[in-house]
Amino acid sequence: MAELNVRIENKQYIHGTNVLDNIEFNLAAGEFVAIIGPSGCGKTTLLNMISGLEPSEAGSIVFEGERFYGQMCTQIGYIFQQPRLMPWLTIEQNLLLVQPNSRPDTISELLASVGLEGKQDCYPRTLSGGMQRRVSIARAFLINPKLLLLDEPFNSLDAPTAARLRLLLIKFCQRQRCSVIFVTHDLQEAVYLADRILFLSQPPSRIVHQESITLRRPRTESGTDELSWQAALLAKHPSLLAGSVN
Amino acid sequence: MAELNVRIENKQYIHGTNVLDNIEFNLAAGEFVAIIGPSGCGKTTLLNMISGLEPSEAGSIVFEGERFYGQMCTQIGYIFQQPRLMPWLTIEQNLLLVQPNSRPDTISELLASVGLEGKQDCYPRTLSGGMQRRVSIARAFLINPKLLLLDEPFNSLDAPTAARLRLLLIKFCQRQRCSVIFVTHDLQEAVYLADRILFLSQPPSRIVHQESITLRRPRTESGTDELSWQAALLAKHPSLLAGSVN
Amino acid sequence: QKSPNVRLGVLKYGTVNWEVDVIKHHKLDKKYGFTLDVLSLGSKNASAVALQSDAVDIILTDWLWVNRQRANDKDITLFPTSIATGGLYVANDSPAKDVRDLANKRVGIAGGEVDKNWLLLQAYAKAQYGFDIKNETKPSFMSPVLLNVLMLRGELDAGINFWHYGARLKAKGHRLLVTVPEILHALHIENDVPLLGWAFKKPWAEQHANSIKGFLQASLAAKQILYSSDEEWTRIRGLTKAEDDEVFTRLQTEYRRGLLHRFGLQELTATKDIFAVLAQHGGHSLVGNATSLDEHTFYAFDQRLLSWNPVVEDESAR
Amino acid sequence: MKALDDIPKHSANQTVINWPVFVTRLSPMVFLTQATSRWLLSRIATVLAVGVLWQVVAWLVASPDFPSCTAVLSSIHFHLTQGDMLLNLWATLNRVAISFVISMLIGVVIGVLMGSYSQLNKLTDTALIIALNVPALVTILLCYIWFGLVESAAIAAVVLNKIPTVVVMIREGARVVDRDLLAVAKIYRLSPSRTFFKVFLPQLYPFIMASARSGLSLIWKIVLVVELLGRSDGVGFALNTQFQFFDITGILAYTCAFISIILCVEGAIFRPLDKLIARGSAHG
Amino acid sequence: MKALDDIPKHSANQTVINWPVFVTRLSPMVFLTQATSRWLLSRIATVLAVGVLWQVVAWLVASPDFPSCTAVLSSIHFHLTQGDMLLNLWATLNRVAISFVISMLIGVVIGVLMGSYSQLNKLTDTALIIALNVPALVTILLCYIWFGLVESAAIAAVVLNKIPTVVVMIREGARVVDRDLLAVAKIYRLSPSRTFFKVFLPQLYPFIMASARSGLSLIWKIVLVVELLGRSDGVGFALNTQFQFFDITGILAYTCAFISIILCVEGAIFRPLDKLIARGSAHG
Ligand SMILES: Nc1ncnc2c1ncn2[C@@H]1O[C@H](COP(=O)(O)OP(=O)(O)OP(=O)(O)O)[C@@H](O)[C@H]1O
Ligand SMILES: Nc1ncnc2c1ncn2[C@@H]1O[C@H](COP(=O)(O)OP(=O)(O)OP(=O)(O)O)[C@@H](O)[C@H]1O
Ligand SMILES: [Mg+2]
Ligand SMILES: [Mg+2]
Repeated sequence: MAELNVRIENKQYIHGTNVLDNIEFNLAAGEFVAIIGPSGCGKTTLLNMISGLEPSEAGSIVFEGERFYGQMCTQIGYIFQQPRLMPWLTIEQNLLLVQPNSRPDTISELLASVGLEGKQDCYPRTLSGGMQRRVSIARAFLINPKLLLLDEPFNSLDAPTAARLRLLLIKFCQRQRCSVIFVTHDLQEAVYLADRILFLSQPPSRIVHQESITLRRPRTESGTDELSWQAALLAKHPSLLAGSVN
Repeated sequence: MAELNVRIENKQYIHGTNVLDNIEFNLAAGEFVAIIGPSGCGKTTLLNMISGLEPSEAGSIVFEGERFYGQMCTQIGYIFQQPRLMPWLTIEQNLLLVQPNSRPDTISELLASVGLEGKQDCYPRTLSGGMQRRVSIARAFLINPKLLLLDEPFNSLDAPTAARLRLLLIKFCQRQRCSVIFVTHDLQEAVYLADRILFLSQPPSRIVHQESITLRRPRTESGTDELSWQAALLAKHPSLLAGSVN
Repeated sequence: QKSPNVRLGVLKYGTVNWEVDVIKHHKLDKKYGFTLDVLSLGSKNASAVALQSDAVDIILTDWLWVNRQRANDKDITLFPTSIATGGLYVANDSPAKDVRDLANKRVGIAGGEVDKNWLLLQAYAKAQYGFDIKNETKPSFMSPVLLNVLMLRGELDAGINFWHYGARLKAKGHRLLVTVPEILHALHIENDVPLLGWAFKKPWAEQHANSIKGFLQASLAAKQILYSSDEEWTRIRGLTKAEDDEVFTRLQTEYRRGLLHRFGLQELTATKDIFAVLAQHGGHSLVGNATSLDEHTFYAFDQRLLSWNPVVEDESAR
Repeated sequence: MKALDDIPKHSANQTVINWPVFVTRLSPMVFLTQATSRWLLSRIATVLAVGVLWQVVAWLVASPDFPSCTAVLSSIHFHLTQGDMLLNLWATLNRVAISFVISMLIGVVIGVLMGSYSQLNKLTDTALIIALNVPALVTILLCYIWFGLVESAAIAAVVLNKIPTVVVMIREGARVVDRDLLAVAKIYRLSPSRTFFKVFLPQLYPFIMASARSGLSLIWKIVLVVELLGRSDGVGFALNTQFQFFDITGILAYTCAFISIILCVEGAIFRPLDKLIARGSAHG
Repeated sequence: MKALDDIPKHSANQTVINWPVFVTRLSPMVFLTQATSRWLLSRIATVLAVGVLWQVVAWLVASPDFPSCTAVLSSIHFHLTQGDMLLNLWATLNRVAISFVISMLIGVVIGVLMGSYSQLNKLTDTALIIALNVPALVTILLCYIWFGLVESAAIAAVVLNKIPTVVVMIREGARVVDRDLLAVAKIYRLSPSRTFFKVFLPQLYPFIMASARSGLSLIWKIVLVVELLGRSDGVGFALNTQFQFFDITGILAYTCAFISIILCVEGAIFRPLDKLIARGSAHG
């Protein structure tokens, strides 16, 4: 039951070299896939192509059996690498923008769950970097997406907050049964969250390794199982994180 | 020989609540201080006040015995939380902007050392998030600062790159003998790099704990000494990372 | 039965308002069987626009304009009402004796490059003295108001302006160095030549023969009143915006002097001669595609209409 | 404001009792927030300062071509009471308002389209430059000749003159709109109208404000010419009449009267808009 | 371009051999990069299309008030060869160029100051609005009266008219400048001039381009009025002569001639500038 089919023969920016090279993977319904790769390898580009923001000339993105061009036909939530809030709207208005008919208490509940109680009426510029990021996470959650794309979402958040949000993410995915593609630089985080990890190489990027994580849930963030699993993986493929083929 | 004296009685944004509350610390010449605190506690605000970008009405910032208002009298390097590159200048021009008389090979060496060989003539928008961040790191290094302020610099970088840049930072500080204030969310990173860690509380933020790290250098990033030191600290003050007083 | 309307476009500040006021005051329009609708306009160009866009039926303009429009296939015609007067003004204490003394002096011209008096002056200077006034003096073109101001301030050594501005110059102690009759004489034109007149579209005039006849009669009647009655002038003094008695008397005499009294064959010939002179000096920018005086430029009307009073002695025609 | 205060004079006695109540009700709400009253004071102070400076310079120059401030004020008073200044101001104001609204609307739409679609921009760029550079005189003349000497021709002439300048400005703004924020709108599938009004337009506000501000003044300048060439009322018509009689005092009187109206419009419309727009911006 | 091509006609024979060499040298460098030549073609196509459309409409309307394109062209030819169109165009172009440069320079400086210092802005805002709304007629008239009927008075009148609109536009731009990037300049202690030219000004480019584009057209419109009221050459002076005789063909001929010059200026100056500015922007 492959829900999302990604096949990209290659991707090249204008005046640029090849960024992606023969990337092909499936995503089952409700599956949580983490993507790890060196900085600048094309992770954001990949998410942009899946979401339809970047055109994919050679290849196809098929979601729920429908191929799409340019505009997604299903609700997708995308947490961009930058928060991308509208500076002229308050936090509440930023959330209402994507889901106009949400009730005020839904919004304040959601904000509370990301640790931003009472910040409804603040403008984005009066928030810290991490707070803005949390608003953008709340925004993606608000629309009840079928497909969730996350680009390093817990970056620039302190450890306890990040842990809390990871928990929130897991709960949300279970309730919503949405498929998730999660870009991160943190192997530990990936092991904790994902069903499968894709490792990308240096550009032109290919998938150098796929690893299904068979640890049963619920997992613990720095649990011994998880840590040893991670250690075993690194022992087997020592250069995996560096993005080179082993 | 306290080089930098920070004394902030309180800091309040217009229409905002108290952010900082009675923050006071010294920085010896060549000392490396890490600051850890929950998201939104005022770390960026603190750096902005030290650098003179935010006015400090109640309190004083004294650097090398000179009190300053508004404009630093010494070369300082500040790696902002966002890369803040000029979009209309190429990478090379962005670097030349802050140090007009630097030689081309200095620049290409520096870029190579942050893993951006041959990207001189790219415009910032054609770089990935992590690459832009690395340019902003290079920019701070280029001016040979006496005081280096870093706001989560290795965020959004993959593990191997981050490790390489941490090493670079250590080397740079040794060569340059500059004092460093380093904001991070990663205790492990702080233990690896810093001479001292300041823990901030939830706002209104105070310094809830100071810990000198007496491990001898050179340290190893996930060395056993470092990890056990970290574990011991967390065992002693379990709620330290959450920013609450223990 | 309701009398037909005649829509007249006039300049808000123009001298024609005096006549209109007289018509209205004495109900001359009613007397001659029409109703006069007056549309005030802001500039000379505006009245041209108004006629072209059928916003008014009659405007006051000069016959060269009409002739030129005729050359552009516009069937407009003109009933002449006033003659060319004025001339070249200089300050009373100006040392200039004739136009040659103006060499390298600043001469202001109000009507632009193709002002009739300016063109006539060029022809005159050349014919009389072989003097190329256009190239040997420093002519500059400006709006009439500005010209008066600069003349009075002494920033111009000589100037050509419209008659009611000229009247003010005279009142403020300026004299005529050359007059139009002198110029005409030098060019061997011995009759009055018309300057302005009522212009209207010929088809309209043909369809509204009674209206136009009534209008012309009313206009002449009003002129007759202004010509002979000083009391009437006292009544309209407010309209003239004369700043003092001197200017007021000047305006009164100049106005009377400028009225056209005859327009017969001789005058027509004189006009044709003038056209030749003007065409030669003004060139294309003056006459456009009109190479000769169109025979319908002047409205064919009953000549007896005009023979209504004696010609005043022109004081400037020494 | 003087000009407008004159109108209800006759009924003033009748409402004399209700007036203060109305004022006290209104003033704390609309007028006298502290910032606003401070601003109002500073504005009045500036106007007074300009007036005093003028008066002093006029005394020093003492030339009939440089009428003093008091002379102009008394001329305003004269024209208000004896002449038809009110009528003229009203006519001009009407024309300015109508053509302003029309040309801003059309101009913003075209500007946004040209700024967003570079293909369209390439096609219409030349036409835009041509439209931009046709002299006002020509447009006005042609409008009058083709449509007749009617009010709508006057409005059309002004609008045709103004639209290209709005387009140029808005286009430049639409070109630099943040694509990242538009990507957000696309991902979250905002309807086109929501995208336009909530994401696109707010980024254009500085450009729209600039073109509205300079546009208002430009429009009123064009209206002056339009009135000169084919209307029988309005400030332009009056100004020309004054000009013909070289009544500099009168010219300045009309100018001052109109500028004071514009100052009121500025204060009542643009300034609140400015504040609304500045919310959430770097200025706060 | 026709107008300018006429000048070196007499010496054409003399250089006839060097010409092609020069052209082949120059063309690959400046003119015939592929994008430029495509753009040039599209521009010429647009101009031709406008011309053809005009001609067709003129045939259909067949009114003396709507001269056909060919009539206007032959009028241009006539004025070029018999009249002093070249002289007039040159005079106007000179005035436009001088006053454009002066008013852009002064306007940008004042605009930047007002946009950056909100205190200064508060003080001068009222004065700006007053300056913005003084009718062109009044400024021109007063300049002529006070300075006399000289060239500098004409230039001063245009500049005084134009500066406020530039200021309004640049001010709006300076208000929305990214404070974060200015903070970078401050931290890295760039000299004020470097900060201004390398950090501040590039953010104003869209506003400067918009005000330059609309400014050029505005200036030439004001120059027309200035020439109308007190100069003895220039397009405005010629237009007025044409207008006096209602010579619509002549008016359109002058208009077209000037617009074609502006089109060349656009292509030769603004377009390359545009490209320069777009480097590194979201459009690339
Ligand atoms: N310009 C501002 N106006 C008002 N309040 C502000 C402003 N900037 C920051 N704040 C508030 O000050 C507090 C501290 O912000 P700051 O950016 O210093 O946090 P931080 O510690 O850097 O957080 P993070 O780790 O998320 O970057 C936050 O609560 C924020 O809402
Ligand atoms: N608009 C663009 N034009 C040209 N090249 C681009 C553009 N955007 C990205 N690139 C290039 O594509 C490559 C991949 O960029 P991408 O942003 O996808 O990296 P990433 O994997 O998300 O990196 P990071 O972890 O640093 O965010 C980089 O080498 C970058 O230089
Ligand atoms: Mg990325
Ligand atoms: Mg921060």
